[in-house]
Amino acid sequence: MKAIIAATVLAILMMYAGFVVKEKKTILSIATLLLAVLLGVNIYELLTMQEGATIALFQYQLTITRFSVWFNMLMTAATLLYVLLMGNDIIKVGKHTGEYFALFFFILVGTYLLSSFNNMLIMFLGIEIISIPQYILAGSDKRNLKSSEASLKYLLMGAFSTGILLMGITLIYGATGEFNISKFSFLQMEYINPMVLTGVLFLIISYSFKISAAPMHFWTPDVYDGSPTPFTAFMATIGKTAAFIGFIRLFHTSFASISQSWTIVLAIITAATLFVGNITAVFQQSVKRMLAYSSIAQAGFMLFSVVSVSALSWQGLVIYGVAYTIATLGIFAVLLKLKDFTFDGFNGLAKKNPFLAGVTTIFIFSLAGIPLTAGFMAKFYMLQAAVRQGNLMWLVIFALLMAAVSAYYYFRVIIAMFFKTGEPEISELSGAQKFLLVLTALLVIVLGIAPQLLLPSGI
Amino acid sequence: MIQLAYLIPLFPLLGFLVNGLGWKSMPKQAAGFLASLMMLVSFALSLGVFFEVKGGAPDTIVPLFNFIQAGKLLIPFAFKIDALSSLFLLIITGVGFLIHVYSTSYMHDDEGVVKYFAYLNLFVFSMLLLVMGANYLIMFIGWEGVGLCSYLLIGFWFKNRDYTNAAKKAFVMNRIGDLGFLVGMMLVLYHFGTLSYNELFAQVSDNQAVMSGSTYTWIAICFFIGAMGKSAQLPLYTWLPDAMAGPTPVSALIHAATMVTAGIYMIARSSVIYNHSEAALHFIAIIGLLTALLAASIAIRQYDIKKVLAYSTVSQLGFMFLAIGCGAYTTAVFHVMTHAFFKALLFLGSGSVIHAMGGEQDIRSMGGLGKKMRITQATFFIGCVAIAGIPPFAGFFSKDEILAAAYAHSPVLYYAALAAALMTAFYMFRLYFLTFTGKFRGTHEQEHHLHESPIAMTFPLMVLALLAAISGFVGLPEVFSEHHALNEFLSVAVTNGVHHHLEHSTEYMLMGLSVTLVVAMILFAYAKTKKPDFQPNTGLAKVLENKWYVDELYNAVIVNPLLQFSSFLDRIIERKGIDGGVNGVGKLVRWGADRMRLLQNGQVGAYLFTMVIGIVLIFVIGLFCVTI
Amino acid sequence: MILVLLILIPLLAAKLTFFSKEAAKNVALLGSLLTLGLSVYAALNCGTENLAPFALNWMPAIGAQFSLAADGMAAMLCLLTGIIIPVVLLINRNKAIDNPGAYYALILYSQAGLMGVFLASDALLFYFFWELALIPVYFLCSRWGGERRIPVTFKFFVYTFVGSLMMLSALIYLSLQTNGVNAMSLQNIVAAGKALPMMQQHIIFVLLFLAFAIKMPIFPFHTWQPDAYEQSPTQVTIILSALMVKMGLYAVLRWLLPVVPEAMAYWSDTVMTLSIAGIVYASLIAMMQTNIKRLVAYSSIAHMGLMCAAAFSGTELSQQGLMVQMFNHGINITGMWVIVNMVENRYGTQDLKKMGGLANTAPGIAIALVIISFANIALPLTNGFIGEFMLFTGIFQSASHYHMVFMAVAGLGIILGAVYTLTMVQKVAYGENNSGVLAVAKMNAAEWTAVIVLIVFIIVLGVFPQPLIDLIGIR
Amino acid sequence: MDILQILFWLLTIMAIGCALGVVLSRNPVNSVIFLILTFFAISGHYLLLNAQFLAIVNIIVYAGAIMVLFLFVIMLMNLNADTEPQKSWLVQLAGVVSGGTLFLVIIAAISRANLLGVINTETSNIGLIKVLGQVLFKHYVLPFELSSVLFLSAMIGAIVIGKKDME
Amino acid sequence: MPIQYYLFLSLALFCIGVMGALMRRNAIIIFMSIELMLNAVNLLLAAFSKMYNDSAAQIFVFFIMVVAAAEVAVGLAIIVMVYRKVHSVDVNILNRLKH
Repeated sequence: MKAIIAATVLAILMMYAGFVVKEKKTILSIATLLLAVLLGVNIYELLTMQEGATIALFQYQLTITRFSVWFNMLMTAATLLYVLLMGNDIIKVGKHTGEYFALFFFILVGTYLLSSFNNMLIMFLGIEIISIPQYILAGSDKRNLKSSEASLKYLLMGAFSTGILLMGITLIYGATGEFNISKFSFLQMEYINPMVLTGVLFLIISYSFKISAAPMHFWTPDVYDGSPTPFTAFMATIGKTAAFIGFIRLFHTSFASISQSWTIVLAIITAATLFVGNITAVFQQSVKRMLAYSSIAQAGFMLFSVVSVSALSWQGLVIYGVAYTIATLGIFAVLLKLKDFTFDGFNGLAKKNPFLAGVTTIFIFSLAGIPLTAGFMAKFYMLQAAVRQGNLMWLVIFALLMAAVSAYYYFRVIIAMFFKTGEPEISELSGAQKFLLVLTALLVIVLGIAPQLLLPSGI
Repeated sequence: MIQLAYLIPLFPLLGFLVNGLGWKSMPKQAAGFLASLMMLVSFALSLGVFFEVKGGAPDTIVPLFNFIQAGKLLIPFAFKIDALSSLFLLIITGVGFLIHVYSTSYMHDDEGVVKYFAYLNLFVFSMLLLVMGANYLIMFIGWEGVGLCSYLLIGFWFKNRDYTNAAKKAFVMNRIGDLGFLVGMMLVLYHFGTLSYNELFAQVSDNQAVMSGSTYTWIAICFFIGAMGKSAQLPLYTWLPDAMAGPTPVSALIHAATMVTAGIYMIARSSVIYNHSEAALHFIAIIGLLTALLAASIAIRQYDIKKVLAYSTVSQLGFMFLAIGCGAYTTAVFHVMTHAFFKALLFLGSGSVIHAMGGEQDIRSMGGLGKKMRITQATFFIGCVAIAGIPPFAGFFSKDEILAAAYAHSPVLYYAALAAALMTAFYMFRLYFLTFTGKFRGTHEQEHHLHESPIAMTFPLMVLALLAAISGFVGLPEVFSEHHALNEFLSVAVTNGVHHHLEHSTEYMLMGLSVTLVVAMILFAYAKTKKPDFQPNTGLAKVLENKWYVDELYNAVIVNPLLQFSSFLDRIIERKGIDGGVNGVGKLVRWGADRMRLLQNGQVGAYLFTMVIGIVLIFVIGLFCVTI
Repeated sequence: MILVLLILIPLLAAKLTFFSKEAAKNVALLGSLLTLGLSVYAALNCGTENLAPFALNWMPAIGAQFSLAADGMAAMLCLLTGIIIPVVLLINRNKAIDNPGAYYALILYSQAGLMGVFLASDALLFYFFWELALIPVYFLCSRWGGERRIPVTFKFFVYTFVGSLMMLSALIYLSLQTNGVNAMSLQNIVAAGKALPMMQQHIIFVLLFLAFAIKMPIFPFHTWQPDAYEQSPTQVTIILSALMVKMGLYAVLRWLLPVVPEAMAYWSDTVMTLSIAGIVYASLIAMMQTNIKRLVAYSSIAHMGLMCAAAFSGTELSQQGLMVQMFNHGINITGMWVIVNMVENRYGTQDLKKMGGLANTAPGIAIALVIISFANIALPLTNGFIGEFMLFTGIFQSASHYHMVFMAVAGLGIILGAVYTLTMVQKVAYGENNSGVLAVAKMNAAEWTAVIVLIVFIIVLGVFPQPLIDLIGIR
Repeated sequence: MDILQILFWLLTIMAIGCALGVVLSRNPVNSVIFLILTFFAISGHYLLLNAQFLAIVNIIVYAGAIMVLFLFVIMLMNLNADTEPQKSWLVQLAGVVSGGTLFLVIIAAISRANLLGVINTETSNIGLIKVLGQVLFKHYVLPFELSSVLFLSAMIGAIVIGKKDME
Repeated sequence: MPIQYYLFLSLALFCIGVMGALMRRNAIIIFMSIELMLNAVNLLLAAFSKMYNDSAAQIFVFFIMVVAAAEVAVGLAIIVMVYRKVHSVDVNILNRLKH
């Protein structure tokens, strides 16, 4: 709760800072500082919480557990990393730098809500608090028509999915008379009310939209492609992970007891997502757009955490979310250094700048799930969760085949960097940026060797 | 002495190592000298061993070390010295020594002489392993080793593509046989759990009842397939005539005297097994007889001096297998011995001729060489007489014994074998007359060049001629003497099959018949070659000249279809099928990616539309397909 | 501790190599010699306290340990790796290589991966090393390979990646069947696998087998292999064919046969049929090749077919023979590639039609070629024979109904092997000098060393195979 | 059929009819007008459901504020039927069909439900402003505050998006 | 009045909204159709509120209205921004981002 309040307050502070301070660099420093403060608040909240404690607030509208605080902390840290890595690019996007940073804080508020909501109303608000700033971020590069187009597409489809989400919530309410997600008592019913089932399906669909799962994924490539690149990085990572925590929280808290009625649907969605994301990514010429499709594909993997209803899936989600976030942020940070976002833009990078090529390789390895990177352990946890679920071996094998396909397009970057010749245009890297990239790469490797760092005991 | 038997192969090995490792720096003369010296030492040791065995020394196993020991499989590296192996030792080292000596002169000018002697020594080493091994695996080592040396020596003049082709053919055909041998060994191991002769033969004699007859037949046939390859029997004989590509002493040593008789040795060694399988013996007899006839018929119409001898070798090997097929193993061994002498003699003689002719091998260009090469002519004549079977030369006794055994078995076999023997007499004397008598038909240059060979070459000829003349007496048939010396000597090691005793009168009659006919044949040959005209052959003669078109047949039936099949596999199945399939998956993915990409057409309306369809589908699946 | 060092030293050497620009090849050679020393020590001390298993807690949450152990088989393969890598580094010392630091470092990285694969006794660790061995090789092929290297090695990578992912899923499944403590350890995986019902065993078998079959490779999963061998730099081809393919066999023996014995028995006929069909198939195709590297590649497929068949024949003898043959094949195929490398460097082509007369111009190479070729076609008194004899005997004695057929058809491989190998020898070494090649350089000292070492192994192990057989017998 | 039912059906017909009008009318301004009418019909339903306050808010906020905003924008852009591009009739038909299918599928699914009952016609006081106020500020104060956060972000968004960037 | 009636009515409105979103090219009309969907939900919530005699659902409706208002504010701003650039609100001509 402290974090939510702090984030709100800091968002407002940031907003005013944007009004008062005109120097963009200063705004960036302020944002970094405030994010650090927010991270501090998160850590403080984590430290002050007792192990195993569950804090219920506002008539059980929020239930804060150590897990949710830990998750919030990770997301805040990821945002801090993001701002550190890409701050200089964020401030180049448009005029309203202060506002953009304020929007990040708002999104973090939404994230905090989604990690600890206990009431569908809070969930709804959380999703909207995450979504609306993202619509804006997508359209923030006003010189660029693509950005506006992305924004409009995102908005229209997002609003559409909001309608679906609300219909789902309403139907669930109609069947149970409750908005409190821990009070649905499906187990007592002799049969599952079709209205509940319909509601659950509506919820699956709308969450599929938020996490860009097939067949609701259509917005993703266009929006990610059109948005200013630094914001794409943010939306594809933290924004998406936040939606996932809401998804898993709702479904595992409320619908676990009727899981057999929806897992199959979700499994099919997962398979479709993996298929669409991976296959379509193969033919892309732009790395940025490829990453958009790959984010669909990765969402497919992350969906395993929702499909497999077990304690492992939460852990898996945390590991996957963090691993995916770090690696993707890294890739985007590198991408921003290049002038040309196509695969050809990477040609000969290893010769020209071995350092960038080296870190990119690590990030790509992580995304492709090569061992000794965080991405591998993330996939490992997901697969383990799915295998443990029992009936999803087919999905596991399908996912692995698709992972092999993913190697195809990820390795195109590596092929371009190492085995092709070209003269990529690269903007200068400052020492700090180098340091941060190394840090990110190190994180990827450390988490690949010791993923348990992400799951300390008592979480 | 016998315990030191391992020294016998050691010396040739030593020679090989010294010559082989020093192939760059070794002087030519030294190489030949060293190699011959090693052979001489080996020969001396072999003599010692032989006389010890002859003096009644029991069968001895000379163990060296455990070759393979894995689980239940135990194969020691050990030598077995008994009558059979000691006899072969003698032949190998003796003839081997002579041929080494001969080679020092014959190969004198060749640049690769060091290499040559290294190979030759290696060959003798392998051959000694083959006959001395105390189990089938050691025999197999030697068996393949001699194949290797044969390969190396046939392809000795490696610049000539035909020669290397011949070498390859020899090795591959041998390998086909080796596979049979290998399968035979597997069968023995599978059924008896051992490869050691002593244990195996003891088991065979003890529990006959346990194994079915067909087991023995299979083992016997498999081993015989091995022998077919090595001893050039139908259908695997075609490599031997081609093997004449090697230097002539090699042909003498490997492709006449020793290696090709390895098959005989193996079967004689395994006589215990063969005695359990009538069927296998019949099979061997038929194959042997057919080979003898076929090869003899081809030899009639060959013009290459070495080819005639090669087909003659094949034919004589056929005789030996005929003997084995009749259960007369010792007779076969007897013929091996005599054949080693006279055929080595003949080859070396032909080498002498070729040497004199400056490399020419076609008898159509020869004639009247006897005037210039007295020793060669005389020794060659002895060889011819011996092989044709004129008493009291060696060939007569051994061949007669074979004919007698065949007659005892079945008169049909006898008559067929007799026909082959007559052909032998004909082609050998045809060769002799064409080469040594009449007028010289070659170029002037060649005529000018003609000369008798140096002593290093004629000496072995003389020794071998002597042996060819007298060695038959070790196997005097029972009609002439109280006992058959060789049979008795070998009886410890080799168990002859059921022996049909012939009446003495019958034996005399048979001998008389064959000698008469042979003499007639020689006269016929003389008449035919008195005024040689070398018109192109027609009809049957042409078929014979072209070796019954067997090579062509093999090419058409086996080689070419196999190549075409391989090519089909390579081009269609591998590239289009399997690899195409694998690549096809990749292509499919890319194609799918290209199509799927088009779904993303940038139209919000279309996106919404697809989403709604997706939603409907999800509802249909979720609500109606999932039974709760 | 020795076990850890076996992995650590190549890793450290790789690091050093990477940063030593010009001296890279020497640093790498030194590092690999050090590893060789260690692996010899390990082989000599196998079964004693000096080679005690090593275990470290790693990821308790998923039951993974950093645990290494070496029995005779593992020690033997480590020894092989230890021998082959210096040989690899010895050849091509005169050839200028672009970015040598990275090149040699990657070779050593893959060595570390290989050592890890052979020593790991934890499933996850095993998987890690499995990939660690693969990726440097991928880079080596793609960066320093032939003209078509990029698509070809990419196919290789994706193909094997698919396989290893299948393996991963099977290992996860198995680890979940244990009680959770050290769920990934070899013993627990084996115990879990054995306890599985038949249906699950089948699934696990298929998943694991796919991974290993692709790696070996056996027919019909082999098509990445000729291309990859052809396009890789020959030094890398050696690592691929002498060592990497052994990973597949090793994995079959260690991670497949003990784990799902019943499914294994059920599938053995099928797999043996495939492998043995593969022998004949690959041999026939090898006969048709005009590219020397492709020819050797197909011959390798044929050999792997025999070994795979033996692995599945279920007799103790064939397993022993398999291990012996793993070592011997490693030596022989390395020899083959070393010669191919020399020939290719000297002729400047891989096309057999353009070769000839090597025996005139460089008799030393020709002699080595002949010796190694005959070892390759299992001539007695060379090491190749020992292994193949034991394999054949093992296959023949297997409990399968078709054991005789298997043995006989596999035997065809002996004949066909002779055909294509001798054809190659003939085309390379014999005949008149090829007009294009007038001066063929003799072997230099480093090449001599490599060739002599290999030939010594070929002959010594052909005559005295017992030490090797004893080594692999150590449990 | 009492008065309430008659009202229900009247309002229902009006709501659906006007909704169709929104979708089908060519002129955007007409669409807006139809939508406002739909909102009125829905407000009527709210009254029937004893949600008086909701009905008022719906009129004020939706029909009054939001729709006027729409109208402003449409007027601002000077859109009329002539410039309004239409989708081809095939696409429109597909839209109708898929929308209809969705409706049918959901109805088919839900009609299997053994719904809990009927809406009693007794008036209740849950829709009274006092009750709602109490619930809102007692139980739902957190969402209330959060909605202000939401508005804040929307406000920032409107500024960021709406302001002209002068470069 | 059975609850089904309201259910059907609101689903009908919802689906008409969906149809509108599918059928029209004008971004504003699509947006309005989506508002219609939200209103359908509101109506259903009000009906359920009455059924359960629970004012929470009505509170929920308020929040939906709030969110809708916020969305409309942002959405119209975006539409205006797009209009300024291309002088059209036709979603079909916005397809620079594809494939």
